[in-house]
Amino acid sequence: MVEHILSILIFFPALAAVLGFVVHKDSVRSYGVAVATIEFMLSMWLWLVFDPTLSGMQFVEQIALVPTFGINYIVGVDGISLFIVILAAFFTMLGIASLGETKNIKNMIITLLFLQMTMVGVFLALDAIVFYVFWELSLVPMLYLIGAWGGPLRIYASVKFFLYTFTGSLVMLVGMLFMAYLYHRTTGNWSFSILEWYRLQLPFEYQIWLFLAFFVGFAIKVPMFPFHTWLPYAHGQAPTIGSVILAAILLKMGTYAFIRFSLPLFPDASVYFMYPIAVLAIIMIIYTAMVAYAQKDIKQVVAYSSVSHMGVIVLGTFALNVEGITGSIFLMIAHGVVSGALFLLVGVIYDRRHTKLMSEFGGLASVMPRYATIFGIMMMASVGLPLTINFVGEFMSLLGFYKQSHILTLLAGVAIIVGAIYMLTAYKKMFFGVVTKDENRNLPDVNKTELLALIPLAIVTVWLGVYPKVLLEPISTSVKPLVEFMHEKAITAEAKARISTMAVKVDNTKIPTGEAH
Amino acid sequence: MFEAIAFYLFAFLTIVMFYITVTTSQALYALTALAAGMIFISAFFFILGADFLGAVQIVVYSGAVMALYAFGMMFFDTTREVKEKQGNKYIVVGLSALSAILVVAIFAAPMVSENITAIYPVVDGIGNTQAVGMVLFTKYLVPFEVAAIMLLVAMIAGIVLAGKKMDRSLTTMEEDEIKTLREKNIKVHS
Amino acid sequence: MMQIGLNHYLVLSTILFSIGLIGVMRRKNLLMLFFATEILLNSVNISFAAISHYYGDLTGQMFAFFVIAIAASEVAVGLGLLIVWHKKHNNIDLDFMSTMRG
Amino acid sequence: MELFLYTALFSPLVGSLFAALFGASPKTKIAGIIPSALLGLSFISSSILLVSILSGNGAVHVEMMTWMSAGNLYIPFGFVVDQVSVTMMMVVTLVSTVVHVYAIGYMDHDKGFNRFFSYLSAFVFSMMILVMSDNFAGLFIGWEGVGLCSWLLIGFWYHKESATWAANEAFIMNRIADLGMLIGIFLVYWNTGTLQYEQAFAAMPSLENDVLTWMGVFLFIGAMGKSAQFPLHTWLADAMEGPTPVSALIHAATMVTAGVYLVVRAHPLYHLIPNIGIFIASLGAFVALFAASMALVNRDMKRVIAYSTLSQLGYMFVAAGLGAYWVALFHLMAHAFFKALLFLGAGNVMHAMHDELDPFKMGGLNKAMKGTFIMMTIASVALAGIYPLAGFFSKDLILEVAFVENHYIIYTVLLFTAGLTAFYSFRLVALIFHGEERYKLFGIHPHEAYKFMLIAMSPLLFLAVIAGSFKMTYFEMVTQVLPASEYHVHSSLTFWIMTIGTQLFVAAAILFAYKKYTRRDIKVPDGTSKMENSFAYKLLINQYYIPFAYQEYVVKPYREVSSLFWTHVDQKIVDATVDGIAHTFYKIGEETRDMQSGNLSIMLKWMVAGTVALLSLAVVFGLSVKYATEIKLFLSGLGV
Repeated sequence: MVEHILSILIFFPALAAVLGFVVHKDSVRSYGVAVATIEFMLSMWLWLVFDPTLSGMQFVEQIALVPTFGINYIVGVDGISLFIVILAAFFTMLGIASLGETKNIKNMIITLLFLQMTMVGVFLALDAIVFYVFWELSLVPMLYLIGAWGGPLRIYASVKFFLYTFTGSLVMLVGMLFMAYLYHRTTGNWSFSILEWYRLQLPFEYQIWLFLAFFVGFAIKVPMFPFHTWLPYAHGQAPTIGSVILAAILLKMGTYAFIRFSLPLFPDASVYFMYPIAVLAIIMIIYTAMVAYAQKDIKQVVAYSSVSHMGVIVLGTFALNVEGITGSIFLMIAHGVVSGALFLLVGVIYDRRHTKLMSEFGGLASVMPRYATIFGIMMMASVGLPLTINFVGEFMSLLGFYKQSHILTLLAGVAIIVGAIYMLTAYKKMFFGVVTKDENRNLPDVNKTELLALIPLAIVTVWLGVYPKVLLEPISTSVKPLVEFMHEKAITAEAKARISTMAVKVDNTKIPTGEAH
Repeated sequence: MFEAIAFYLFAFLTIVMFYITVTTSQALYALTALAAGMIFISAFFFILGADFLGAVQIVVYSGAVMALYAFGMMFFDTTREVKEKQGNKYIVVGLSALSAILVVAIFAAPMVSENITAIYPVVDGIGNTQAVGMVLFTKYLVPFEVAAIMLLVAMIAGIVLAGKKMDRSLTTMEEDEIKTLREKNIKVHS
Repeated sequence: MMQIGLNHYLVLSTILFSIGLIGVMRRKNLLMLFFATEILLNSVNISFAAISHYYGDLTGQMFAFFVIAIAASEVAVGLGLLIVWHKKHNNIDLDFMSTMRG
Repeated sequence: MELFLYTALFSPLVGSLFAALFGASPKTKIAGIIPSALLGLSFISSSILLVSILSGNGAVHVEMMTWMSAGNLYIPFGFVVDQVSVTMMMVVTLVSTVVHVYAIGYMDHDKGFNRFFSYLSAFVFSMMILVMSDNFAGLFIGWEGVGLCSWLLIGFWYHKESATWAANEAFIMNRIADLGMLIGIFLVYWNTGTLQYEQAFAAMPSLENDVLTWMGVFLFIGAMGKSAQFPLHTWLADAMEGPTPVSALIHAATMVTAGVYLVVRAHPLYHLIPNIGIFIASLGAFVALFAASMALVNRDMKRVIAYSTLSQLGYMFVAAGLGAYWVALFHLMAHAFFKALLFLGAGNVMHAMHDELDPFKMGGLNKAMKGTFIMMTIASVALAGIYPLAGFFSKDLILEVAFVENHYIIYTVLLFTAGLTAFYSFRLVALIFHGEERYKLFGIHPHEAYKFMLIAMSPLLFLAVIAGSFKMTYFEMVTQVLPASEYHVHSSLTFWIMTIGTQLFVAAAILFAYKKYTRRDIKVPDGTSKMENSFAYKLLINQYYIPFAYQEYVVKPYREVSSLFWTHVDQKIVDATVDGIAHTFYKIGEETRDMQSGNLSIMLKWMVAGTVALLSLAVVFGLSVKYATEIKLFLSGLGV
C-alpha cells in the first residue's frame, strides 16, 4: 500500500466525493469530516514514511496514459511538495470540520473533497499534462464554491476568477506543448515528464520565451501584480471556506510551479528575469499593502495582505539560492496557515454580524476576548513576528534575496513596516476602543466548533515558529540539489555566478549604495 | 488540334450554359441550361478519356438529377419570376473573381509539390470502364458500398420528406377543409 | 495554346466554380441555390478528371464518382426538405428563412 | 550553571503563561504573585550567575536547540552569559521584580490585572532573550518580542483611543528601525557567513571598511528605533499612555536601553569604524539636548520623565559612540535604577491624584506622601548627578570621556544638558511636592500608596544611592570583554575644576528650579503670559512640531496615497484594464452577432469571404516559403 500512497492520496477524496452523493443529507457533515481526517492521516503517514535524507522524488508511480506522445501518469513527492500536500489535507479537514450552517451542505462537502483531489494532484504530479489537468480541474470546484455560495457579486467574481486564471493557463499549456516539442526535436522521443525535461539544456532564446509562457500562467495564479485583481473579488465574494482554501492552498500552486518548472527548466532565463520579477514582487509587496491599508472591509484587508505576502514568496524563490528558496517554500506553508486562519477568523465574525465592514465593529476585545486573542496571535504572525511561523519564511526569503540585491531587499523589507501598518490599523479598528454599536454588545465569543479549527492553527503557528527545523530540513535537502543542478545546467556565465550554493560572497567588494548589478 | 477545338468549344458552351443558369430569372430556363451544361461537361470527360465517368455523368445528372428537379419544380410555381433583390453586385462578383484568381494562383505556382506519383496508374491496353471497375471494386470497395448505402438513405429520406401527407389530396378533401387550409397558408405566408 | 494541358482544365474548372459561387451568393431562391451547388460540384469534377488524366492515376476519377454520388444524394434529400419547407411556408425564398438568427 | 541560566531565562515565561491562564477570568491576586515570585527566582539565578562570573568563572555558553537551518544558514537558540549580558540580566530581573511587586498594588483596581502580569512577564522573557542570546537572530527575536509586549502594554487600556494609537505608533516606528536591523543582520550573514556573535566578530576585521560601515549603520538604525533616537523618538513620549509600571520597566529601565546594549554588544564592529562612532556620539549628544529642552516646558509629569529618559539615552550613546562601552553600560545600569524609581514614584503620585498628570494641578504633596516624596527627590538628585549618588559616577564619567577624547563640542552640549536635566527634574519635584496645594481646587484627597509598594521600591532607592560605589568592581568585571579604557583627565587641577564646576552648575540649576516653582503665587500656564507666547516656548511645547510634521507629511499622505492606489490605480487602471479586455471581447461578439443574421444568402457570402481569406493566407504563406531566401535577402538589404 505504501508504494501507492500518492495515488491513494489523490484519488481517495475524489472517490469519497462520488460516494458522498448517496450519503444522507444529515450525516454528510460527519462523513466529510471522516474522509478529510482519513486523508489527513494518510498525509501524515506519508510524512512518517518519507525519508528526509533523500533529496530526490520518492514513492514515484508511473502508468502510461498516451504512450505515443509520452504522456504518463507520474506522481512523486519530495521535500518541496510534501508539506504543501499535508497543508492541503490539513486545511480541507479543518475547513470541513468548522463549516457553519450552510445551505446545500452536501454539495459543498462533495465540492471540497473534489477540490482536494485536484490540489493534491497538482502538487504530486510529475508529468506536465497530468499537472495541467489537475491545475485546470481545480478551477471548477472553486468556481462552483464562489458561484453557488458566494456574496452578491458572486457571478462576476467567479467568472472573472475562472476566465482570468484559465487564460493564463492556456498560455502555459502552449509553453508545455512547445517544451515537449523541443524535447522531441532534441531526443527524438516524446515526453511530458518533468524530470526528463529537467535534463534538457535549452538555448537561451528558447528559455526566455518558454519562461515567459510559463510565467503568465503562474503569475496569474500567484497572483502577481498586475495580474492580481481577480483575487480581491474572489476573496470578497467567496464563502469563508472558499477563501480559506483559496488563500491557503490554491495560490501556492503558482509559487510551487515556479520552483518546480521555471527554475530548473530555465535557469538562465530565471536569472535574466530575476530583477524584473523582483521589481514586480516589490511592487506587489508595497503597493498591495498600501491598498490593504485603504480597505474598509476586513476580508479585503486579509485578501490584499495575502497578495503582499505572496510577493515575499516570489522574491524568495527568485533569490536562487538555498536559503531563499527554502525560505519561500516554508513561507508558502506559513502563509497558508496564517492567511487561512485569518480568513477563518473573518468568517467567525461574519457569521455573527453578517458584515465585514470594520466600521461596524470596534471594541470587540472586551466583548470577545478569546476571539481577540486568537486574532491577535494570527495578526502578529502575519506581521512576521519572530517565533511565529511567518517570520522564519520571511526572514529566510529576504536573507536569500539579499545576496542578489541589497537595495531591492531593502525595498522588499518595507514589507515588515507596511504589513504592520495595515494589520495594526485593522486590528485597532475592530478590537480596540469602546463598543459603539449595540449589535456588538452581546456577541457570543468563539464557540467550540470554531475553536476546533482555530486552536490547531494557533498551535502550528507557534510550534513551527519555534521549531521550524522539522520542515526546513527536508525542504532544504531537496532544495540544495535543485540549486546545484541549476548551477550545473546554467549556460550563461552570469547565471552560473548568480546561482550558487556558496555561503559567503567570494568578492567582498563594495557594498553598493545604488543598484546592485 | 481536334482536342483543342473540342475543348474550347465545349468550354465556351459550358460557361454560357452555367452563366444562364445563375443569371436567368426563369426557373425553367435555368433548369434547362443546367441540364445542357451537364451534358457538355460529360464531353470533357470523354475528351479526357474517362469514358465511364462521362457516361455516368450523363446518366446521373441529365437523367436522374434533372428528372428530380423537374419533379420538384412541379411543386412550385415555376412560371413566377424569381425575385432577386441584390444588395451589392460587386461584392458577389468580386469575391467570386478573387477566389478564382487565388485558386489559379495556387495551381499556377505549384507550391505544394510537383512530384505527384500515381498510386493507381492507368494500365495500358484495357478500356477505361474496365480499369475503373477494377479499382472501384478492389481498393475503393468499402467507400463504394458506403456510397451505395448513402444513396439508399438519401432515397428513403427524400421519399419520406417529400411524401408526407401524400395520402391527402385536394380531390379527396371536403370543401371547407380546403378552405381552412388555404387560409392557413395565406396566414403563414403573410 | 493549342496544346491543351492540365492548366487549361484547371482554369476552366475555376471559372465554372466562380460562376457557381456567383450563383450561390446571388440567388435568393432555394431551388436556384441547388442549381448553383450542382455547378460547383461539377466544376470540381472536371478538375478531378483532368488531374486523373494528366497524372495517369485513376484516383481522381474515383473521387469524381463519389462526388456524383454525393450530389445525387444531396439532391434527393435537399429536394425533400425543400418540398417540406414549401408545404409549410408556401415559399422558398431565402430571405424568408431567418430562423437561425444568432 | 546551565540550570541557573535556564531558570533565569524561562521563569518569566512560565510566569507569563501562568498569568495567561487566568487571562479571561476576573482578577486574582495569585496571577500577580506567582509571576512576581518567578521573577524573583529569575533574579536569584541571575545573581548566582553574576557571582560565578565575578569569581572568575568564564562565560556560560549553551546551545539549546537549532532554530533555523538551511543551506549554509545555521541559527541555533544559543545563550551566553558573559560579563555584559549578566549586567543586563541583573538590571532587567531586578527592576522587573520590583516593578512586578509594585504593580500588584498599582493595578489593584484594574479589570485586566491578570492580563497585565501575563504581558509584563512576557516582556521580561523577551528582554532576557534579547540580552542573553548569542547570535543576532536571537537578539532579533527578543528585539521584536519586546516590541510586541510594548505594543500590548502601551495599548493595555485598549478602550482609550490615545493608548491604542500610541501603541500602534510605537510598534510601527520600531518596525521601521527593525528593517534597518534586519538589513544589518543580512549584511553580517552574507559577509561573515554566520550570525553567531563570536564568529561574526572574529571575521569582521578582515572585511572591507565599506562593508563594515554599512553594517554598523544598519545595526545602529535598529538601535535608534528601540532607543527612540531622533528622528524615531516620538513614540517614546506617546508611549506614556501605558500603565506607569510599564513606563518604569519598559520605557525607562530596560527596553529602550536595548539599543545601547546592541552597540555595546557589537563593540568589535563599532571599534573598527570610529567614524560611525563619532556619528553615534554626535547624535546622542544632540538627542540629549533636544529631549532635555522639550522636558523643560512639558506639562505632563510622565512625559517629562520620558524626555529625561530620552536625554539620558543620548548620554549613553555618546559614551558608546566614543568607544567607552563600559561607561555606557554603567550609566545604563545606574539610570535604570533611578529612572525606574522616578517613574514608580510618579505612579504613586498619579494614583494619589486620580490619574492627574499635570504637575501644575498638584503641589504641596510632600505632606500627604512623605515616602514618595523622599524617593522621588533622591531619584531626581541621582538623575541630576549630585555626589555621591549613582548619577554622579556614571554621568560625570561620560562628560569626562567626551572631554578626554577631545570632543569639546559634545562635552559642552552634555554639560549644558546636565544643567537642564537638573532644572527640569526639580521643576517637577518642586511643582509636585512643594508650594501651594493646588489640587484642593479639584477636590482630590491624596493618599500614600500601599506600604508594600514603597517597600518594593526601596531596593531601587538603595541602588540609586549606592550604585556608584560599584564602579571599580564593575569596571574590572566588564572590561574582561569590553575594551578597558580608563578616562582620566590629565591634570588633576583640570579634573577638580571640571568636577566641582559641574557640581556647582547643576546645584545652581536645582536651586533655580526650586526658587522658580515653589513660590506660593506660582502662575499656572494658561496661554496668556509673555513667555508662553514666545516662539521658543511654542516650539518646545509642540515638541519642535515633529509629531505634527509626521502626522501631516507622513501619516496623512500615506493614507491618501493608499486610498488613491486603491480607488484609482487598482480599480480604475489595473482592474479596469482587465475588465476592458474582457469587455472588448464581449463587444466584438455583440458587434459580429449581426453576421449571424440567419439570412442564408448573407451567411453564404460570409462563407465565401472566409474561403477567400483562407486561400489568400495559403497563397501568402506558400509564396513566402517558396521565396524565403529571396525575402531574407531583401530584408537584410533594407537593414532589418
